[in-house]
Amino acid sequence: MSILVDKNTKLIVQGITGREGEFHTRQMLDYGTNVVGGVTPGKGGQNAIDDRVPVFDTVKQARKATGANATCIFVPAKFAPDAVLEAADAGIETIICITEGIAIHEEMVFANVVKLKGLRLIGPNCPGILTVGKCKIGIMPGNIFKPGPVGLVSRSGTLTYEAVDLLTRSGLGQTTCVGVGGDPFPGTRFIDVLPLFEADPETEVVVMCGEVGGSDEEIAAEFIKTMTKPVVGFIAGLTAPPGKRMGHAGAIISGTSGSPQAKVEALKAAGVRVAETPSQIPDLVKAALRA
Amino acid sequence: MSILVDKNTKLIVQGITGREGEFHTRQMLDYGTNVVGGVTPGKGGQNAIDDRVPVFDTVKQARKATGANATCIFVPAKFAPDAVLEAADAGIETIICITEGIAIHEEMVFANVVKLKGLRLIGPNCPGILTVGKCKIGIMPGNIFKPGPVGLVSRSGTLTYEAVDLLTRSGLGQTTCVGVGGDPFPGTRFIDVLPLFEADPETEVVVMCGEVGGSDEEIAAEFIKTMTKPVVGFIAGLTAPPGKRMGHAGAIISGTSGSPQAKVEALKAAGVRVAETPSQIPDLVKAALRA
Amino acid sequence: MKLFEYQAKKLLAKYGVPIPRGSVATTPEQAEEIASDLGQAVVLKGQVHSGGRGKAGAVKIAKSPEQARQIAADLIGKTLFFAQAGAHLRVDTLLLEEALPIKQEIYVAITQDRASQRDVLIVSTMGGMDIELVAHENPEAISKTVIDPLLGLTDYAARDALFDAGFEKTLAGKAAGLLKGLYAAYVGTDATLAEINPLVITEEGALIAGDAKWLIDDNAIFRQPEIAALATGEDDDPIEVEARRRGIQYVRLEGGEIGIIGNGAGLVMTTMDEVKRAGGTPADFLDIGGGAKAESVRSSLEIVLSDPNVKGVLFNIFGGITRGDEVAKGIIEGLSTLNVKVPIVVRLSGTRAEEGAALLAGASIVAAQTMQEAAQQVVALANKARKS
Amino acid sequence: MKLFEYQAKKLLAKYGVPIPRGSVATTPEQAEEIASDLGQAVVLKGQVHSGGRGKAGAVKIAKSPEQARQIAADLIGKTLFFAQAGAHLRVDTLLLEEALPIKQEIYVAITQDRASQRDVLIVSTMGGMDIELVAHENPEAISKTVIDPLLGLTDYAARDALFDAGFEKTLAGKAAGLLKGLYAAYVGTDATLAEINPLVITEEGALIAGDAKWLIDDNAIFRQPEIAALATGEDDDPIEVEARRRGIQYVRLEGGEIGIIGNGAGLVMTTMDEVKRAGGTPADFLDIGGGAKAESVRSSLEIVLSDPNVKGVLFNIFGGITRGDEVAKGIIEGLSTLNVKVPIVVRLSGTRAEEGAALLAGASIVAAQTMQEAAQQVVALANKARKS
Repeated sequence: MSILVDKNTKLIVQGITGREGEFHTRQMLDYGTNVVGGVTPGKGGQNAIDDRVPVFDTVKQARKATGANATCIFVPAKFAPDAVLEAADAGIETIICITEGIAIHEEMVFANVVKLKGLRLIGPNCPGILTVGKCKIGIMPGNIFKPGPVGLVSRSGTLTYEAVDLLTRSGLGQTTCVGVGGDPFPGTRFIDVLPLFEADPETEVVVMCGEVGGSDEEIAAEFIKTMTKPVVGFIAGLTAPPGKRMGHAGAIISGTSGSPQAKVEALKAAGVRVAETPSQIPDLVKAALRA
Repeated sequence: MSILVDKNTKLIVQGITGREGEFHTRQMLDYGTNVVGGVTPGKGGQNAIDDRVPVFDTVKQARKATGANATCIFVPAKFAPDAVLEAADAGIETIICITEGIAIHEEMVFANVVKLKGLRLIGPNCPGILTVGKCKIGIMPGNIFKPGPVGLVSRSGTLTYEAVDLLTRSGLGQTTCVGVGGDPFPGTRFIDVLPLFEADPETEVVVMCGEVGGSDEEIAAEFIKTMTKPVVGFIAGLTAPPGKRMGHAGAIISGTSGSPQAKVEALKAAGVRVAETPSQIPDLVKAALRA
Repeated sequence: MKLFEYQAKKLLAKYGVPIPRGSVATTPEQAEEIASDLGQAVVLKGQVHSGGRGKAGAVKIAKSPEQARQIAADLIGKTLFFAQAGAHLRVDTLLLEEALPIKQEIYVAITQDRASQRDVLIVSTMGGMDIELVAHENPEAISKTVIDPLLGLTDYAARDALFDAGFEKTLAGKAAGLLKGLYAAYVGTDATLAEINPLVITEEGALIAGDAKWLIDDNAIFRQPEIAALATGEDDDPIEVEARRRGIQYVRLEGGEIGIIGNGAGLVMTTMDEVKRAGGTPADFLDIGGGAKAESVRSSLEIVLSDPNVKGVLFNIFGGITRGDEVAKGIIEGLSTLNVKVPIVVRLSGTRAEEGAALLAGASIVAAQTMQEAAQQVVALANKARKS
Repeated sequence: MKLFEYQAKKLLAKYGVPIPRGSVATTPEQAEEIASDLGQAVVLKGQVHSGGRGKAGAVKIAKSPEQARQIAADLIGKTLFFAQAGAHLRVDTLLLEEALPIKQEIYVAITQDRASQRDVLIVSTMGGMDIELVAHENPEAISKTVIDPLLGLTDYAARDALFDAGFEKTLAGKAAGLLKGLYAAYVGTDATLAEINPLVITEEGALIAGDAKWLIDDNAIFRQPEIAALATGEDDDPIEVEARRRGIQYVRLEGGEIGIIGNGAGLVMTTMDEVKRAGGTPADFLDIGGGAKAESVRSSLEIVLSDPNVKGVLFNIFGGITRGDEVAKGIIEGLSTLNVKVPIVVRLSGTRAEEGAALLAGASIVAAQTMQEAAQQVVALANKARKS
């Protein structure tokens, strides 16, 4: 078991013939991901990645030919909103958008459309998702993971790699790692992922890495109160000043909203073991597993 | 029993203080319709129709105060699309739009929004709906109806009154009469109403009055093949020339689409008793009831 | 409301869709000047509201300015028969354009699809032909893509249509941009049909609108002042123009003899059908609408009688909001102010029908009891009048 | 990107929202001339990126053109402390406007609501005050209406907001029109906040934007050339301006001493937090992004070192796509080309971290093993350097 993606996931890559798309598709194939096709308008009929992946002109054609149920989008920010809408219109169940820097008004439109259609969007501006040993979608470095009982969900990419690396070095493996992304309107939020980990028989403990901005951590805390599985948390940006965007479009304290202190308090009130620094995470996970 | 509206329908009237709205609200109250409120922006707090109906500024306020579950819209064509969207946003379950002459691009937008929200729109450009002796919403003349076993659905107003009058004079009463309206994109179509009559224990036979334009009659014919109850049909416009709009925006033969002959044939193939002239309708209904 | 080709093309150009170089002429001298300015072979196209203009002889090619003048002198003012419109139409205006080096002809259009209640983008690589014919003989050559009205025409939907139609891949990006311009024009003008046929792919790989057909939603004219100003009245039926001016819903029917006036579109159509069943031919469709007053009834009668083919008039009113006595008053007023030489039969039912019948009886007009009876009476009276 | 009040008001006017008569001045002479043209009492407002300008002394009233000149002479070039921004800002430009006959002050704004993932229209009749304060003390005085992104701001949604806020009924229709203009401006400029506070209702019942605050989505600047051209650089941190020019994600932090460079926003923030835990104060946030090359690492180091407060620099890289050897090369290049006088501590992990560490060792830079260790080292070295 695992959540969201596994060996049965049939992936297409939108923007497969671009530099990023090509590089990461190769990495995904090497990890064992079932990449069934790619989409680049005008290049339909060709093959990509050393003839390993057929390319289609449109997502609809790709879905029809391959039965794809997931897509990974590496299209530049200017064209990514159209790519997400195309995937949604073709009925692709899981849409993972890696692209960073999408205009927020466009993001709001496609996030709402995907929701209306009952599909799932992960990202944008996210590292993707990885189910250990089975399926890697996006740009996470596969070599730092190993199988085990920890589920991870995070708004940050490299911070998560840091946490995963620390866990693996401490002998703690993982089930699935979900990078929800750093934008203000992520398609999938903590509150959407936690119930999946709660229901997944292989996941025994959840690590949740939040950061300043918004109130997704506070909303998640309400759900955590109802969970049977322990949660270890970390919040980045305790020293972030108000009103300044910290790299991620979503990492900004606006007035009284989005402060890291409020998040830490909400998590603690929900019984979450909150790490003060990433290096504490493995010990807190071990403590949670013992409890 | 009856379909769509009855004694439990709590109606508000949008545009209640306008000339049309006021006139017809009075007629609806006289028929016994439970008119619980009206909406005219800026006139909230007043009362209309000789102090019988409270007026609100917005549909949301009206719904909150009265628990309304239906609305009848008498707002001029320029503002009617906003009125329909307002009702939909307030979650009014049954939206009856009488207004004629709405721009088709706007109509398409609100028809799709109402559908997305899972609500029901009747009209626009329709006479409304009347459940005999219980509830009249819209502009149908209540005095020509009498209770009985015939359910009616029609794209035309006066033609339906003609049919109802002929039925009543022949001793054949009615359950509910639905005027779906003459626009190209009616919110509710034959195919939406027929299953309701099929399921209604009081309705024993259905009269369906179609006309040239579109293919709603052909679509309905496919469903009629599966019905247990007999259907009597009539198609107006056998002499209508192609390419000319016959009053109703929806009554136009475009190329090979929407011809009356195709409709008559489709109905006959579905076992519908098709009247050649309205005066044949009562006899065909009687024959259907005997069979 | 229909636009002429040259009007539709001006709109397209405004929305960034390339059109051929050219201009309109209403005199042979103008035609010569335009041809001379274009400095190459030109196409002269009669501006009428019909397709199939080539077959009708309304499209010609001129190799020189002199030839353009000769062709224009021959075409302007000429009445030709257009099989597609089924009517004789007079050519008043010509559009002169550069002749394009055609590599391929494409069909593109946006219109409303009633079944899905959405706009639909239609693309076919079999352009330049009657699309109904293509739909009948090569349905697989036509790609239809539904447009979400809440999103508008997205880039991907435009690409879906083009790739499905088998459009030249290297030009698909450029064509998608053109389709977005077409859609913006369609929505921006409240159109019900926006068709480019053919969309020409030139030898150089340019995309240019060769011809355009454009219909505007009459219900939206109120918010399209620029479009409303384009209504020339040219080529339209003069009685329909006058009825529109009076706000009356009137459609003239070719070759009919019995004028029809009623309330409600369905009832008026049914009355037309009854006249036909009774052996007559309806001359028009006229709906006085709901709650009509005497004056508009009189005005409607005047409109119907202005058609010289009309040999009898049938009123069929089922009163709901409309009152029988108001209608009767309007008819009586009409009879006293208009020079009525044809028989009039009136059938009143519903609200205040009896009061109306009494008024008519006082004016020596007999009110028929049923629609059928009324239709039979008016046809019989018209036949009798014609024979006498 | 933040706009100044006068820039935001020009936008509003373009979208049909009424603004006061007025103009901007950068010299006392201009101020006198504008006041003279306005021919009445005028308000002079310093154009800075902060609220609470009245309390800071950046808003004055002049009864005469002479007085306007005197006030302008006093304000222009002056640096004032703005509590709301928590910063000293220099006034370079003044906006001079007619003083309005205020009957009531309203708050209206459109911004993005993260919880509902939609735009939200905020209206309060308690205008002219700090809205956060109103929200805290009189939450019921604030009406919030969610906007469907697929429909935009409809008339009814504007009315919902106004009637819920208890807005004057007779002016609600006019105000709804103004709100639609505000929304069109908000969407049309890719804004993340469009605020009018106060929206003034004058004695005569006119609605005029008294002040405006406007934030633009940085991710959308590429498609807003007119907005991009408004960026004056005035009032912005010069190092941030230079970083933006180089395409580097850099935020300067007031009063910090340890320069921070890392890859990935979350990791950089965490590194800042670690420095604080180690007893230091972070001087900046700098994210080199994914897959950075040596040159951009060097350029980033240059940016961080251009802050004279920086007493030490900490690199924290967890390599996924980013390669440790590339980062090491960039650092070594920086050390050899820049005149580096402060200690640098580097922590490399992940892809090619060992190769990077070898390069650094060759250049006599010690690579720390963990983030914590690195933070402690850089703080200790910076303290030592300061004391020596």
